[in-house]
Amino acid sequence: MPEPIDPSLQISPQPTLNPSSYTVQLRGVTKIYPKTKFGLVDVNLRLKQGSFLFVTGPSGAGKTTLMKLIYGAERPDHGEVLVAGNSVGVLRGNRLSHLRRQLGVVFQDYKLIPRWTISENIAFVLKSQGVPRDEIERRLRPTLKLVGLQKRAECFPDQLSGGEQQRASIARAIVGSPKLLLADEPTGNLDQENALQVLSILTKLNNLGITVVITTHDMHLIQVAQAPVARIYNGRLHMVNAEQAASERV
Amino acid sequence: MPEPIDPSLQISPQPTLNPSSYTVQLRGVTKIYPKTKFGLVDVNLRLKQGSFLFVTGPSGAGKTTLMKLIYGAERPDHGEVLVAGNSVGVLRGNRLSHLRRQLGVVFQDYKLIPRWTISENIAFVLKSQGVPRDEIERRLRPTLKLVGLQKRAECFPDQLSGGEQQRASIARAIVGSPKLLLADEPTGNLDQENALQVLSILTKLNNLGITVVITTHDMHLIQVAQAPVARIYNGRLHMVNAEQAASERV
Amino acid sequence: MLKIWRTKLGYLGQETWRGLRRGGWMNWAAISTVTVLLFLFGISLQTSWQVSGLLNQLGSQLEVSVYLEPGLSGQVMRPTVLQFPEVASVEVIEKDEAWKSLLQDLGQTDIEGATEGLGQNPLVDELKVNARSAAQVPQLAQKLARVRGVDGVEYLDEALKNLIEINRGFSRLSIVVIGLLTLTAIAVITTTIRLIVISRHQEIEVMQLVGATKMWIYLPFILQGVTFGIIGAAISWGFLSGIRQFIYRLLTDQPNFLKVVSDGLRLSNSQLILLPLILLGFGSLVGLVGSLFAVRRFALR
Amino acid sequence: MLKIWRTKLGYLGQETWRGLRRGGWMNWAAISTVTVLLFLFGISLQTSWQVSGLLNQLGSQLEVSVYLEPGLSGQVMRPTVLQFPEVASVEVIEKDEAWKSLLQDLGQTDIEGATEGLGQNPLVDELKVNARSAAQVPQLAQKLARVRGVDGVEYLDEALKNLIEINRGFSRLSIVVIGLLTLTAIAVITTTIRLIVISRHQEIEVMQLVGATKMWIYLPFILQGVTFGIIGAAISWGFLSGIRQFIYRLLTDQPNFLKVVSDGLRLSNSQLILLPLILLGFGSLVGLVGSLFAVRRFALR
Ligand SMILES: Nc1ncnc2c1ncn2[C@@H]1O[C@H](COP(=O)(O)OP(=O)(O)OP(=O)(O)O)[C@@H](O)[C@H]1O
Ligand SMILES: Nc1ncnc2c1ncn2[C@@H]1O[C@H](COP(=O)(O)OP(=O)(O)OP(=O)(O)O)[C@@H](O)[C@H]1O
Ligand SMILES: [Mg+2]
Ligand SMILES: [Mg+2]
Repeated sequence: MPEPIDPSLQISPQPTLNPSSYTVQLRGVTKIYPKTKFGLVDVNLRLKQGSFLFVTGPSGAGKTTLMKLIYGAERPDHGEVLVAGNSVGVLRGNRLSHLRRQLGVVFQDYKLIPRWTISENIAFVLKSQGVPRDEIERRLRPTLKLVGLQKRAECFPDQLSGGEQQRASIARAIVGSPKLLLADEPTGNLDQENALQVLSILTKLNNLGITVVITTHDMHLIQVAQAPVARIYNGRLHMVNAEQAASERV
Repeated sequence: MPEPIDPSLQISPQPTLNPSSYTVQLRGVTKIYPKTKFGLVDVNLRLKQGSFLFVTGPSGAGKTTLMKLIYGAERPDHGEVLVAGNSVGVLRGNRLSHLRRQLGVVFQDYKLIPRWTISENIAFVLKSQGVPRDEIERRLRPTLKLVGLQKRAECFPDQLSGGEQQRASIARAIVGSPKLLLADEPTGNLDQENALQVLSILTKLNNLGITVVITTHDMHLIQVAQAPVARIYNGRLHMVNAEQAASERV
Repeated sequence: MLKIWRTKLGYLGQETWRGLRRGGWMNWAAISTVTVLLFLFGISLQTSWQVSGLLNQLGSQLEVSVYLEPGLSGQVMRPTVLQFPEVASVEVIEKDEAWKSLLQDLGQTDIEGATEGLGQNPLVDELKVNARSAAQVPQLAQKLARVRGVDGVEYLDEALKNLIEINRGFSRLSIVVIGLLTLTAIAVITTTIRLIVISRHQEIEVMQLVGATKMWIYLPFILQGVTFGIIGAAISWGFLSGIRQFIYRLLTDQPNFLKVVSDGLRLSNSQLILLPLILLGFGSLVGLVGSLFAVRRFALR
Repeated sequence: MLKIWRTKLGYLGQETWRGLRRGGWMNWAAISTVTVLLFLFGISLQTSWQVSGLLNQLGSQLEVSVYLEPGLSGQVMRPTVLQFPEVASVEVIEKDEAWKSLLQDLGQTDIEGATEGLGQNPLVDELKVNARSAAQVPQLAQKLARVRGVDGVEYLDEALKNLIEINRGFSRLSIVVIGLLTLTAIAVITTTIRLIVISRHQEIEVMQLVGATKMWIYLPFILQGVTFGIIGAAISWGFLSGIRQFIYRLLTDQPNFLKVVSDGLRLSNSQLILLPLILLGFGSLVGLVGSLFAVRRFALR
């Protein structure tokens, strides 16, 4: 296991003194899906507030599973997942909902609601937090503009191209100003120009202190970003530095 | 508009003497979506049986629209789309169904049926053509193996990773031995190794005489394949040669 | 060719079965609504049968009293009256008998004395005539009144007419109600199948895109609709039989006053066979029409 | 804080309305089933009211015939009988009157001659006593029989007892039927709302993933269920009123034979007000319980 590259990022099995100083912390997490016997094995990961991490690895390695564990859509078989000091695996009901409101997630399959327009899809995140209507209006436009969808606000998801849907999903993830942003393959359906645009948005958010985790297959993106890279292979997490990752065939 | 690169491939506005010798032929096709006023404008394209074409262009350019026009999910506002000599825009009902059975399509959003297992999803294409059960069994295994999903046959789509779903969609497109294969962004969620694997499958099918059209944002793939490239920009189709495409930021 | 057909039929059966199996809750929505509606229909049909049965039963108990002219013998007139086709039976009440029982009712035992006091037996011979059916009583009475030797005719005119009126009104009402119920049943099954179709629109779209014909896609839905109808018919028939048995038992516990009613409520053997068949036919028809409506909009595009 | 609450309530109303508006066909499935079930419930309730009304009406027409001992005057006994609390009214039929009409019935005109022939008027004075309600008639008859000076008491014993029995049986049956219907109604609305929930499971999953609370997600569904109940109640009340009017009209066209029946079927004013309120309450309760059941499984996870 390589040494941690960034002071804000550590991978270690031993417990820490002040766990809540980390935004995300996985301690010996194992999650194996019963049906396929695949998943993650003994993953340890610590992300300080404001860190930026790429996660890469071949198809079916377990990247999405890692994301799901962090936003609480799957629960670990063993070990503990802490987000902002809360053990996600045991949170339920309203407390889980409240935690999720501090997260922004770009899902690999977008998960836009087909019967809602793009602006309704994005506004819903704010609505469910009880943000007043005028405040929602104020935040919606700039976010749509950021991802280049200002002209698609009133379209339904099936009236958008694949890449536009992906950008809508990114807009939804960032509109609530989350403390932690999880982006699962956010540029898979984007051309390079749009992909770099998205990367620069995420970098800007990171500079504002938001913790960002991105999974990607796009080596070019990793090369450009020069950020720390974790590689999942056969369910195990390894750290690689950015250059090494880019030169490998991940 | 650049000159045609390959003898099997031509872009020309003038009518031909023997239209049915082309697998796909678009003549002055315009398709503008009323809601967004985007789409395709005056597209001309001819593909001989056995040709191989990459289609590229920025997000929202109209690549998927081109595919939809060819497999008859959208009808052109003007012009004519001919597939194997049939005007797709006017086919309806059973005649359209019969034409579609000769096509294999990898949809950008996979379009797997959530309540069916992967093998049911793939076998359905054969079932709906009345292929006997034992013949279906015989064809299913090798196809799953080809895309590396032999162990996921009995899983439901939501039990697969994004890339695995994409490969399942590819398997469904090729299992019926189509005459024409349309693959819309078939490697967006695949790592480079899997992407190249898919490319080699499609190339092999092409060598068997199957006409293949692939849309992609992956420059690396285009570089490797050395096949003709069409670029859609602002709803118009332009031909570029492979090297030029790869060096551009498409 | 045969093999392909067998494969296709197999597919259809399998798909219908799979649709039912995976439908889960949806099936129960459909089946329960069809059951409710067939149950109502069955009750309505059965009640209409029972009411006409009851009316006939009551009607056959209604008799026409025929008073003969003084001096004429009931026994002599009896064959004449029996010749009318509407007549089921005739009972002769001779004036001496009638007089005796009248006097007895009045507490008088000295019959000869009383008769002498009045000069003679003031009564006449009477025929009690039963008609074959309630509806024929009024005409029969008119005919009998015109017979020579008949002095007067009496029957429960008003009551009978009203019963017949009510029966006619009920028949009309039940036709209206059954018509409305049929429409409702079709609407409900259409809605249910359409719900299922809509909830699978994704699947259907994909099927069309990979080249399945409309027939191939929609036939399982239609078969599913028919299956709903058949299951609904079976369940509602079960309910109906159960309730009928329950009412019979309730009535047979009652003293013989209700014998007439109880007999009137009993269904004939042919009705007992007809009821499930009608329910089955109606159920599958409703299922068929409902599911055809449900898929029509999609299938005809 | 107030602003947030207003926003939240606005959201709920908006979502419920949006759910109804976008639900399209699904709404009609739910509303039509609720309507059918409330309609049945209403018919059952109304019929039970009407049957008791009818029985009271019929019962109050049933009279007890009290035959006095020979020589006792009906007019003298009348006040004694009127003292019984069960008695509504008393009619005196004097023996001379009765004898006259009897002889007239027999076609005899020479009344003095006939009386002399029998030695004396063979009849006694009679009181026709009406009870306040049908159920009280049997006891009343027993009490009257024990009064001094009363020779005998007669009433339609059998018939009345049976009517009361039937009424009791009907009450029990209607409780069972209404219970079953309630369960069915809840099951149907649960199914419908669950269908809607299932058809939106994708949306719901996404909502949960972006941090919406269960309350936030499921309250619109519950409000939707209640709305279904209310709309169903309104429609079924309309149907019931219409059918009631139709039957009244049918009966008032009939000759006065059916006056009793028609009066019995009429609902009292308080019942006319109660009916829509009960339907509304029952409808929204069914909607509430049904939708709670429908979301429980999902919401409690
Ligand atoms: N719900 C599930 N049930 C069973 N197996 C699952 C489930 N979800 C994922 N898997 C399996 O777990 C493995 C890891 O899946 P995961 O989605 O984490 O992969 P990934 O790294 O995101 O891949 P990709 O790059 O293709 O999206 C895969 O082999 C997948 O088949
Ligand atoms: N059904 C529709 N109604 C209205 N507009 C549509 C519809 N489908 C697509 N569009 C618009 O047409 C344009 C072309 O869409 P298309 O899906 O063809 O793009 P694409 O080239 O496939 O993009 P991507 O690479 O992002 O998938 C987009 O701007 C999109 O918003
Ligand atoms: Mg993934
Ligand atoms: Mg596309």
